[in-house]
Amino acid sequence: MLDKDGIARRIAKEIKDGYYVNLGIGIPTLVANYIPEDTHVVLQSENGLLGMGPFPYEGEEDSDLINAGKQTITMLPGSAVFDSAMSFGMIRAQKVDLTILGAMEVSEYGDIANWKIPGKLVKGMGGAMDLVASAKNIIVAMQQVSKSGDSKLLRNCTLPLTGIRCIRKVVTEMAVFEIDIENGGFQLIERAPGVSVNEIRNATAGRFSAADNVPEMQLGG
Amino acid sequence: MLDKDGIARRIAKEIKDGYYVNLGIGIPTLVANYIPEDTHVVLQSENGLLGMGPFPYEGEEDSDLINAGKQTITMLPGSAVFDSAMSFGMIRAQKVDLTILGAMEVSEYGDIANWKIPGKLVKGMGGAMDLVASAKNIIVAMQQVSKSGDSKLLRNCTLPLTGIRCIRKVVTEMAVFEIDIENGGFQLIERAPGVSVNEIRNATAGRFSAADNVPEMQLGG
Amino acid sequence: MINKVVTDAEEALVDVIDGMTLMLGGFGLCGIPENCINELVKKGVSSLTCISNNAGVDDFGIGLLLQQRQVKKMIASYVGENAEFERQLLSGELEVELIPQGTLATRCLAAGYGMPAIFTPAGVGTEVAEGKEVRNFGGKDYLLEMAFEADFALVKAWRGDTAGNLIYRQTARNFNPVMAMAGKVTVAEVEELVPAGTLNPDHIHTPGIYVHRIFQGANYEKRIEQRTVRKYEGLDVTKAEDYAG
Amino acid sequence: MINKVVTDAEEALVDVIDGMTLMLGGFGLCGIPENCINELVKKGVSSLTCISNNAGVDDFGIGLLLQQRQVKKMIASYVGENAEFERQLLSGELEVELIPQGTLATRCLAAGYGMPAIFTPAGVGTEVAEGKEVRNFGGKDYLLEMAFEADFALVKAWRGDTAGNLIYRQTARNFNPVMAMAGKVTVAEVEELVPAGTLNPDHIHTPGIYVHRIFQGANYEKRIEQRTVRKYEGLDVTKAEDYAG
Repeated sequence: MLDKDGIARRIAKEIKDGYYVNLGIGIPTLVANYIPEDTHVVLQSENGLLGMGPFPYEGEEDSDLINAGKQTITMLPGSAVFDSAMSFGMIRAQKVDLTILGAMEVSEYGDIANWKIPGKLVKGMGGAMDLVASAKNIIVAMQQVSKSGDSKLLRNCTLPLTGIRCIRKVVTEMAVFEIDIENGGFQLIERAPGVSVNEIRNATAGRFSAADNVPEMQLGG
Repeated sequence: MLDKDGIARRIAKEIKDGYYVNLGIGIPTLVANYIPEDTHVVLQSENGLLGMGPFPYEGEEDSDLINAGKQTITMLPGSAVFDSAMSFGMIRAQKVDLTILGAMEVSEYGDIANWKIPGKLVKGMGGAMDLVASAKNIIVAMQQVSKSGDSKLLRNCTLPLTGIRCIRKVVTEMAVFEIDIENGGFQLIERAPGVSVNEIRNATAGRFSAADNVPEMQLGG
Repeated sequence: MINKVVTDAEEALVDVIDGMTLMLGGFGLCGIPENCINELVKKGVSSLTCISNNAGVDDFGIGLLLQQRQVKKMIASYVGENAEFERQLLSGELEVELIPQGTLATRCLAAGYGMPAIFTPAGVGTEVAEGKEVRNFGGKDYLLEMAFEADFALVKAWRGDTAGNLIYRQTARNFNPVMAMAGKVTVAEVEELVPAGTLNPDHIHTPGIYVHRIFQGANYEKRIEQRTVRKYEGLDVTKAEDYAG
Repeated sequence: MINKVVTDAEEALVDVIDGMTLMLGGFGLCGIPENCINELVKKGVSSLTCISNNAGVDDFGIGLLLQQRQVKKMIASYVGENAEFERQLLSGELEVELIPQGTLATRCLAAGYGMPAIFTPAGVGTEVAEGKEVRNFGGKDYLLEMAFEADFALVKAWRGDTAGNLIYRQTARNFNPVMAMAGKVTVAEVEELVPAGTLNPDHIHTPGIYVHRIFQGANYEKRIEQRTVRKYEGLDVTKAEDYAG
C-alpha cells in the first residue's frame, strides 16, 4: 500500500518535460515535490497565474499573491498573471497539459464526484467542474477504499457528479488504472509494491480487468 | 444646402460631455473638428485604442500607432490600448455612447447599406457591421441625393445591407431626420438653412413626415 | 479625457438601493473592494444579490454583509470559510446559487463583451446542467450559460487614473477585470489614484470606458486568508511543506 | 520555466505545409509578422488559407504571399489597398470570405478560450447571416458564429521572453493576442527577446502557455500605410487635416 506521498511520487512520473500542470488541493499538491529537477514544468493556479513557485519566506508574504487554495505563494521567473476569464479560457482550450485532482468517487465510465456530499454542507465546486470537463489529460489521485472499507471505484457514482466521462487514469494507494470511457471498466495497469491483483480486484466495485502480468509500480522522486 | 463640414458641424452638436465616440471614415472624421473645447469626449479607434489624439507632428509618426483608417495618430493622456476582441466587446456591450458613420443608403425602417456595390469590387465591411448592429446611438452622415439626383433615403435599401433596423438619426446636406424603426418613416426634425420642407420631401423616397413648423438647424462649432 | 473621480465609497455608492444585484471582485480575500463593502455595511442596504467567487470570512469581505443580513442571495463558486454563511444557509435565510468558477468568470466576460450567452462544457451531466440547454459541437457537449446582469460592479485595483483606467497587481487581478466590464455601473476603488496620462496605455488592464466612478480607497487591510511560508534555511523542494504546489 | 526559443522563422515554420490554415496577426501593416511572412514566401508553401484582418498591400505583408499565388483562400474583414488581390479575386484564382471585424476577433477569442461558438449581432439581416443560425436573446437577434481552427497562428510582439510571454506595443497589439491564443501551433516573432524573468508578470498580454515557438525577428521594416501628420506650427484643431478623427 502506498501512503499519500507514494501516490504523489507515482503521479509525478506522468509529468513530462515542458508540461503546464494544474494541481488540485490535497495529494495533488504533494506531486510538486516529486517532479525531477531536469523536468521543466509550469504550474497554473486557476485564480490567474502561470509560474507558481514555492511558499514565500516568512515576512515576504504578499496579500496580492495567492494560489487557488488561497495560500501565499511566490512567482518564478517567467510567470504571467491574467484574469479569471483567461485562466479558465486556457483550461477550456486545453492548453494545460495535465490536471491532477482528488476524488471521492470515480465510475467505470470515468465519471467523477468530488464536490458535494448530500447531508453535509456544500461549499461549492470552485473550478473543479471546469477542470474535469475541459482537461484532455486528467489524473485522479484518490483512496481506493473508504475508511469503512467500501470501494470508491464504482459502476456508477453515488454522490452528485462533478463531471461525466472525463477521467481516464486513476492512481490509488493500491494501483494505477486506466478507464475505458467508451465501454466502461477499470483496467489495472500497475500494482502498488506488494499488493496482489486479487486484493485490488476485491477493492474495485466497478468492472475490473487486468492483463496476465501486471507489473509493480516504479516510483519516481 | 450644407457642405460636408456643415453636416459635421451639425452632428457635433449631438456629442455630449463625457461621451465615448466612434467616428467612421469620411464626414464622420470631420466631426472631431467641431467638438467644443469644454466638451470632453474620448475617441475610440476600433483597432484597439481609447483616447485617440491628433495626427503626429512630422517626424514623430510611429508605425505602431495607427487608427482604424490606418493613419498615423497620437494618443492623448489617459489613453488605453487593448486587443481587437476587447475593442469589439466594448462596442457590442454598448459602452461606446455614440457612433457616427457614413452610408450609401438608409431605409425608412433604419436599415443601412454602406459596404458593397454589386458589380464593383468589394473591399469588405471592416467593423461596420459590428458597429451598426451593436451601437445604441448611431448617427448617419450622408448625402440625401446621389449625383444623378436619386434620393438615398429609401423605402427599402437596394444595395446589400450592412445592418437592419439600427439607424434612428440621419443628417444630410438638407436635413436632420429621425427614423421610426417600428412603423417606418423619415420624420423631418430640422431643415438646413434655406431649404424648404417641400424640397426635402421631394428628395426623400421613403415615407416622409414633418411637423407644422420644422425649424432650421442651428450649427455648432 | 473624461473625469470619473468621486470622493469616496459613500459618493460612489450613493444610488445603491435595496434589492440590487451587485458584483464584487476578488478571489478569497485577495483583491476585494474593502472600502465599498464597508460602505454597504454602513449604508445598510438589504436584500442584495451578490455575485462573487467567494463569500468572505466571518468578519471580513462579504462576510461583513452576511453578518448584517444584507444578502438575500449569493451567487458564487465556493463559499467555505464562513460560519455565519453556513448558519443562514441552513436556516433558509440565505439563498445560494453555486456555479463553476470558470462559468462565473465567463458569464461576466460575456456581459462585458456584449455576448448574450456562452457555451461551456463545465457542469455537463451534473446538477448544474438542470434546466439548461445542452448542445453538441464537434462531438462534445456544452451548456448554454447566460451573461450576467448586475446593477453595480464593485472592483478593487492597485492603481487607477482619473479617466478610470485600471491596473491590478499580481493575483489580486482575478475576477476584477471581468466584473469591471460587466456592471451597469462600475465602481473602482484603487490603492493609488493618479492623473490621466500617468499610466502606460499598454499596461492598462481595464480601460476607463468600463469604469463609471473611481476613488482612492483608505485603510486597506488586505488580509491574508492562509499565510503559508517556508523556512529561510534548508529550503528543500522535495519537502511538501516547502512547496506551494 | 519551459524554453520556447527557436533560431529564426525558418526553424519556427519548418512543419508548415501546403494547404494549411494560418492566422496572421496585424491590422493593416501594423503589427504584422514580417519575418514569418518572408519565410513563407521563401519556403513556397501553397494553397494556404489565411485568416487575417487585412490582406496587406501589393509588395508588403500578405500581399507578398498573393504575389507568389500561395494563397487559396483569404478570410478577412477588409481587403482594399491591394491590386494583385483584386486581380486574383476577379479571375477566380482566389477565394475570399469577408466577415465582420468584430466577428473575426471574437471567433479567435472563442478558439483561445475553448468556446466552440459565440453569438454576435453583427451581420444579422445581411448576406453574412446566410446559412447561419439566428437566435433571439432579450428581444435582439444574434448570429451563431463558430470558433476558428488554425494550424498555425503567426503573431508579432514587441518584447517576448524565453518562456513565450509576449508584450505588444500600442496599436500593434490589435489581433495579435487573440490569434496567439487560437493557433494549434503559435509562433511569435518579437523585436526583442529577453530571458524569462525580465518582464513584469503584470504587463504580459499573452501568457507563454499559448505560445509554442518564439524568436527574435530581424530587419523589421514596420512600414506605414498612411502617413498622416500635422504641421508643427499653427495647429488648429478645427481644421480637418489637423485631426485624426
